[in-house]
Amino acid sequence: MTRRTIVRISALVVILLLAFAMLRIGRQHSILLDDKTVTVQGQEYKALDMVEVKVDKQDSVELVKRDRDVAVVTGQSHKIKVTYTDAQWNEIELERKIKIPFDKEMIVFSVPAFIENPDDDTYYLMPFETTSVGN
Amino acid sequence: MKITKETFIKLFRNNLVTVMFVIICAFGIPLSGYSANYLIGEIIVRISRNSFLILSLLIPIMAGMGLNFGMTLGAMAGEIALIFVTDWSVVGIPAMVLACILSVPFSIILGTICGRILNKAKGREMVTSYIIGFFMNGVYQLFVLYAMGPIIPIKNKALVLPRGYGIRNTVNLIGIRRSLDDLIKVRISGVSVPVATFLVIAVACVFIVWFRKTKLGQDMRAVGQDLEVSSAAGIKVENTRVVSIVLSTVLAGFGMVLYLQNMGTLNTYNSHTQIGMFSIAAILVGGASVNKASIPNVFLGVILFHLMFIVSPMAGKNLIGQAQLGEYFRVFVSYGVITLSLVLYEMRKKREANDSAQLLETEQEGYNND
Amino acid sequence: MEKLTMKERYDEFISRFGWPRIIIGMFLLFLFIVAPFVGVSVSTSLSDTINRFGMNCILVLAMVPMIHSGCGLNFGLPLGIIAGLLGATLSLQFEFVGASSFAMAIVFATPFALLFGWGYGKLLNKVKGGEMMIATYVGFSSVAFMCMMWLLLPYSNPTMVWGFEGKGLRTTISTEGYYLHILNDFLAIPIGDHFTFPTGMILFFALLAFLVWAFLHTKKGTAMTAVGSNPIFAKASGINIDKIRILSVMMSTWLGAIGILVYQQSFGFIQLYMGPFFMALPAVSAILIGGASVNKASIPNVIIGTFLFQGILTMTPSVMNSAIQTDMSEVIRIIVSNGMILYALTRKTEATR
Amino acid sequence: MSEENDVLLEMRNISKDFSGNQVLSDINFTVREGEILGLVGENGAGKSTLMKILFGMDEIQATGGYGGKVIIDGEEVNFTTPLDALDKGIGMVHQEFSLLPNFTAAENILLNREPVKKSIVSDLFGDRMDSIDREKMTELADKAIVKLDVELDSSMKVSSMPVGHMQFTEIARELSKAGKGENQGIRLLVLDEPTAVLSEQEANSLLVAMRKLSKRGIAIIFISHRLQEIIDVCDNMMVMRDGLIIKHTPAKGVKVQDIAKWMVGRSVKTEIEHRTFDYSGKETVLSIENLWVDMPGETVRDINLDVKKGEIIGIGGMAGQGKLGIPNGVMGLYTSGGKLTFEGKELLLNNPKSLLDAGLAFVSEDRRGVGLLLDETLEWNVSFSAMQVNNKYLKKYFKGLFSWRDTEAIEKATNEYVESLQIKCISTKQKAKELSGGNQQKICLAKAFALEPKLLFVAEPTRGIDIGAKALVLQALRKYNQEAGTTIIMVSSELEELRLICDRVAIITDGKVAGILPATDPSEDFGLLMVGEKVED
Repeated sequence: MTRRTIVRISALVVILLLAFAMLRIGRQHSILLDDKTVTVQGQEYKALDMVEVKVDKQDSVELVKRDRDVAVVTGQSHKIKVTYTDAQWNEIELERKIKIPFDKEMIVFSVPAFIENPDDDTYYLMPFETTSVGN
Repeated sequence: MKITKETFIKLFRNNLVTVMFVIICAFGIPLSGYSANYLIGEIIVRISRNSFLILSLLIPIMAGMGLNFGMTLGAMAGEIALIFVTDWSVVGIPAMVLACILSVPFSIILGTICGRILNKAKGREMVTSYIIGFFMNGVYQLFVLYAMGPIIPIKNKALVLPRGYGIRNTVNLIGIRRSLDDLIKVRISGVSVPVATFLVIAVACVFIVWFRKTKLGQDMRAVGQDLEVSSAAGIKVENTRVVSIVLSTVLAGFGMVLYLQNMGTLNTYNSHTQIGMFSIAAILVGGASVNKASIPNVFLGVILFHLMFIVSPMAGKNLIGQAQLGEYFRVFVSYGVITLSLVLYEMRKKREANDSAQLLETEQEGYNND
Repeated sequence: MEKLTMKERYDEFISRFGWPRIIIGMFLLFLFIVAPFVGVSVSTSLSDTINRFGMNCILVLAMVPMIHSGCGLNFGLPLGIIAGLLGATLSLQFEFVGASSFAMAIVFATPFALLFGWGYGKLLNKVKGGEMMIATYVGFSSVAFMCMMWLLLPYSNPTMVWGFEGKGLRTTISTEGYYLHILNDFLAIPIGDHFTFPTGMILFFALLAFLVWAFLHTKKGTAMTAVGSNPIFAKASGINIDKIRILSVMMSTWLGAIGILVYQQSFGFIQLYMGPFFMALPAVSAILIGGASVNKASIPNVIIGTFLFQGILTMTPSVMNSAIQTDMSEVIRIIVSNGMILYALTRKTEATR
Repeated sequence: MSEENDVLLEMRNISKDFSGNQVLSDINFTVREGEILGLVGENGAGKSTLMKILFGMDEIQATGGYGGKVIIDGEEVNFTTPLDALDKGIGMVHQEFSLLPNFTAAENILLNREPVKKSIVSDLFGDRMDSIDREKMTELADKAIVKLDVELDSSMKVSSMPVGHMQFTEIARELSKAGKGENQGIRLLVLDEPTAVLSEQEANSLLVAMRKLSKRGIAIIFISHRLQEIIDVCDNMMVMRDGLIIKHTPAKGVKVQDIAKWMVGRSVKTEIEHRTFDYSGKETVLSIENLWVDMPGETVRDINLDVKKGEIIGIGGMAGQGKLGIPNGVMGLYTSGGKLTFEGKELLLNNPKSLLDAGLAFVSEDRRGVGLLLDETLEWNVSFSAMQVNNKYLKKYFKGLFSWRDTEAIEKATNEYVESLQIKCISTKQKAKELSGGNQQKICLAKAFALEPKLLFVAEPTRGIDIGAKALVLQALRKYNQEAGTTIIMVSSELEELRLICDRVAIITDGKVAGILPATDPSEDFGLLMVGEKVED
């Protein structure tokens, strides 16, 4: 194994890594922001009457009951900020980082589920099934 | 006195095409009635769009293989790469980088094939590479129109033809549209300059300048001058020629990616067909010939050729009230230019052959006098 | 002649035909065999094939003189076609109808063809060695130039010009009522209900083919062949190479002009503007498939080549479609025709031109 | 240079034959360090073959190797490529330049041996991506030039150099080549006619340079036709003839006349005997005045020559002196100028047709290139010229409106020639390229005879054909001359052949007529003319 072969192989590896990195950071995903009553792991989360969701630097979207909107983002990890008013009329602001799995082109972000347990994305990030389209 | 006249005539003769174009533009610009700002803006766009592609022609010329009509192969490689990238819904600069990386293997394969074939057709490289362009276009269609879908999976339905396989006639590159051009954008008196793109082009120029200084570059220049002498000196002639074509193809691949990011849409089955012709016409207009070309030729060429291209429809309209005429005119000129420069090149070769005879004749006169 | 062994015979056969030709022949044969099984009527396709053969063979014949004189493959065929188009449009302009319109088209086309051919030949003499590339671009630029002319020339026959403007020729003009099928229907023999033999067209080709063949047996024709075979030898034998080459180019151009007229009368339309643009490549590859090389060609090459090439073109779409429900004919056409040209260009044995 | 210098190269009983005919036999000689050995001999005397053996050219192996030993520094070597020879420090400068016009002297000297700076990418894409070290390159080139000690600007483009400098560049390139291991650099240099293309003073400065090289202990084998140079510069000299070393002597005190004697007078064995031609009352049929011909490698300058009716006149001379240019120029194959008068009428030059119509014909030395239609049948080859020039073998229709190729007549005529010239072929429909060299030559003759010329040029009729065929061809010419009374101008490098069948022989040197002698004159006189000496009488 000469120096040359080493250099060549490593160069190849670097390029492949670069390509893969590009693939990851350049990949486009669409997050479906969902304000519907959902049942996750046997537990039901009621939809909110009115909620404001902001993804990264994009301008925030307002969702009413059974409303759905889409945020198109590139890359995997994103900041989501949800603003809503609870029963006691005090405004609550939740902000979390979410990580979209690489292979998912579309993913559903359920606001109600998120509000209940914002620190476990297995609740509020769910794969997008065509059946749930159109309410 | 006589000498200066001679040299002047030679100069004129050797730059006939360029001079012609300056004249055409000189007439065309006022006729078109475009504002200087508009024209400058357009030209800047054209330079950023085309010059990289044209740069890819320099290396084969250096290696004495003439105008590489086979650069279309590179264009195809670039397009295939972009199709994949779009299918994977990658966007922005990353998409472009990825496309470039992806295009390389295709370019290398196609380039090697092309080079190998050209080695079998020494002395008529140009017409052969030109036919290779057509031939590979067939292979490309086979690949994109039939293999993509059944054999190579394409997820993105927006790309695939309604019938369920094969790529649509136009692919929307909205994801990467102008992503490089707009990366660093400077507006100078209402003219926006895509600095980033120009930087990339500059890098390409630097590469070519540096490449000329390498051993390989030297070998290519040697091979370009005389196959016999070079191989006698132990230079791997055939290999060198293949490498030159491969390099040109790879560059053309990158060039195509750059070109299409500016265009924003890919005409799957047409984008590459014209590219070769326009690029070659441009470099010839810039004062290059079949056996010598330089970086200035490239840029002068882009400017003059595309000036003509922009103004002629409008000029035609204002001249005879038919824009269509201008359209045809520029097509005619593009082909005419190539024809003319090929003819001039062949004739120059002949002239040089005759010089020695004249020498002898004068010498003989010498004998007769004494 | 001493006896050849089986092996030698075989080798000789291969070398005479060349692999590509054999493969293509086999492929066509295969298509004809499978045709019935996939529900394609053989008689119809045969009829089509013969028809297309008749339409194209003169354009292919137009390759022969220039190949013989060593000017290489006539990529400049569009020049001849343009002469033909001028003839056609003029004949229509002057409202000749029926047979006379065809005859007049030829009459009008001839002077243009000869003139263009002469100039073209002169040019090619200036660029010996680089003929093919330059021929290609001469063809292209002339087509582009004529595009402008079609717009500007003062044609007035309403069947030809754009309705609304009243000037500038249409992109396609119907030969309906002028010389549509003038040759096809002449002595046409209907065999069965799907097969008609276009006697007139084939006879016309036969006539021209005979003339070319005859010419090649005259003193001048012999000289032409020699020029192609070894120009220096010819020069040493006192042949004026340039003259002969010009003559050959003029012949090729004229044949091209006639060829397109025959094509139109069968096809039914005059295609102007970019129409003639890519007409050279099919003709070139046809003659190469027929067994010609860059500097050798014969009438049989023309006939075999045109038949094989057009056969493939007619059969592949129909058979492919019914067999695998996809039409790959276009792609196959591109690959076969250009592949054939590449093969010819890269063969060691050929003269370097 | 002194005797105690030790022996660098020894060649012992070298012999070589090409498929039967012996071209070299028992060659023995030695070259000492710093010795300049002159090597002279007519074309085909065996010089070049000997050198090819020394350099292990592959055509030697291809034709069954050689006999004897090549010994360097006392040990036998057997080179298979010139590179092996180079490793032992043996280099050669060939007669024709191999230089790249658009490269500078330095670039040419170090072609494909350029010094390079390591570059990062070279690990990735291989050594060829190293960038060239221009300074080093110039330095190395200059070093070689200094060794040669001549005025040569290493930064000058070859295309703008005088010929002399090109020659220096060639030599400098050899000198710059470094042998392997202990023997650094070139130790033995073979110069093949280096002065042939040089002007007087250029040649002199080269000779000076050669002496300087020998002082540095570099041995030189100097092949030249300029005998005075040999005498001036060489320590010893060797004369070769018919593949033998006729003479090996110290060059000091040798006279040019002697060398000429040794060189020429090769033995030719055929049963043709010389004839005596009666010139009395024979008028001049063709007179050539101030003819110049631009034939590459065979340039003709200011030729004046009168040819008598019915004679066979020979044109001889060393290769590259211009003898071949004469027929090629006259017959219009190469650009030429001057005055040509045939049977009292002046003829157009550069117009083969007019010359052929006038009744001249030419059998070219370049059989395959000019003489034949290789891809056509023998019938075509024989009949074509006659058909085109004097309308033979044609059927006329409609009062000669159409002239049709008469295949029967052609076949008949061809068969006749096949008979009379004893051409070996399967059938007259055979392609010309399938015939052997000798038979191809006969076809060329048949072609010319079919023209029924009044005057016939024949160039190198026996080149590259075996002895038997040679005799037949020569006899055919003599016979044709006697029967048809055709004047024949025969150009050949084989002096003895000319002396045998010609009546007079003109010797061409440096593109001019050096002299015309009766064929019966002793070979030495011709030899002197060939090497550009005046015959004193």
